[in-house]
Amino acid sequence: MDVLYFAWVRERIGHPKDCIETPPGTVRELVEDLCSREERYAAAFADLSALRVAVDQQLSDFDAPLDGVREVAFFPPMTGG
Amino acid sequence: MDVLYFAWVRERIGHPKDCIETPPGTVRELVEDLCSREERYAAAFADLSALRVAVDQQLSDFDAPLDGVREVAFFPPMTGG
Amino acid sequence: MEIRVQAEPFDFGAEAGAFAARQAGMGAVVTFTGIVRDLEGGGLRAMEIEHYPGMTEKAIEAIASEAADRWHTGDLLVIHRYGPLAPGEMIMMVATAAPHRADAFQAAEFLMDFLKSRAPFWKKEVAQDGADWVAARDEDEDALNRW
Amino acid sequence: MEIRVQAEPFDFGAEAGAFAARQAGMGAVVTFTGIVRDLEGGGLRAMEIEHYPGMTEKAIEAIASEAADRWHTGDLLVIHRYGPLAPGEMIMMVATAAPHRADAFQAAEFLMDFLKSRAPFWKKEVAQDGADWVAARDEDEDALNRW
Repeated sequence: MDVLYFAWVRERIGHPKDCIETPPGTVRELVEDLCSREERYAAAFADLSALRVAVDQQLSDFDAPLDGVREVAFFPPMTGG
Repeated sequence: MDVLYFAWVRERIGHPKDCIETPPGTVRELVEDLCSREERYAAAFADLSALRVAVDQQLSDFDAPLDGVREVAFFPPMTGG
Repeated sequence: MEIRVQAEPFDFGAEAGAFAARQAGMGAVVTFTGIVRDLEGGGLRAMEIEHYPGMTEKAIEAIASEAADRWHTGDLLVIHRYGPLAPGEMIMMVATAAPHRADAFQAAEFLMDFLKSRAPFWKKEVAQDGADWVAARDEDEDALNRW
Repeated sequence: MEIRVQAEPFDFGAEAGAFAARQAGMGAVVTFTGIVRDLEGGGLRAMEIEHYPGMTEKAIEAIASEAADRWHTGDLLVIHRYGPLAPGEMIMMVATAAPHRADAFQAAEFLMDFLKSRAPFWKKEVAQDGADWVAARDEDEDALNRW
């Protein structure tokens, strides 16, 4: 499964993408796994209320299951237009 | 004083403009004077709620005084835009 | 603020592009253009627009000034044609600029609502089988109450 | 419905003019364009727009489809740029056509409100003394609640 980062999430983590061999059950568990890896992940995910998540390119939430999912993305609130 | 007519008011009266030498006190009295002239004025002014009036090129009402006024115009509700 | 009342056609794209290009410091530009629609089932020969020379410009200026007072806008542009127009021709346009989009949208909608019912224009539809003055719609009058 | 997500500049006037010219049977066309504003006091070197390739097009398509469902509209156009932009450059535009003006305005405002907060774009302001991600504004999130 691909995990993508955008905007300041990408900058704090230091790269745009990770590949996860065996995803956990939910987005929240994925975040916990990433945070336990390195301090910069913990810094990026410190305040989940400041983050948005997309699952297979659809806006989703942190309780979404990851079964069969190919791509998860984390980013700050969008500022288009 | 010039009295102008637009759209179907002009068409019913048959000309775009009258000149009044000695205007009466109010717009409503002007309408009464005109209606007493000829049937086509009475036809044009039959339903005042379907008409609008401008006094010196400002939207006004039928009770407006005509003292010092140079131009009165009668027309149906506007359909610009 | 620029107001033009004219019989001649105008080039909507060129006007909109030039307006947007000269809005230094503005983040948002909204335009509206009104187009002559054919009748249901076709057959419209012309839309004739009568106006009240002298009052028209003043009325539009008053409407545009009120829009500029009510919202935080930059420049405003109004072009309105009169005379006979063919189906598909552009009748009029407004353009508004503002630092933020809400002001640009609100000013444009306000301009349109008041141009529709408070600027001295009258539309007549000329078809094969006769001509009819377009009646003012209650909903256009109602639209003024929201401001 | 036409959606373009591109790095290249677009010609707002030409796009708006061509869009309006091809709206047979529509009486109203509304456009919005967003322009890069300089910082208060100047000094903006660039506005960098990051996006999420793949998701961006899908998200805009979903927003435009909902607009087309909700209002009685004709064609819809959305162009949104990404990459570095200079002050005064146009970031994006929408255009909506409808038989009546209320639908054209509502659809355009709906598109803008959702593009602002639900399409995966992120803006970064690069100035002489550093770069900052533009924070989402509460009022932009609140704007969604009116629909």
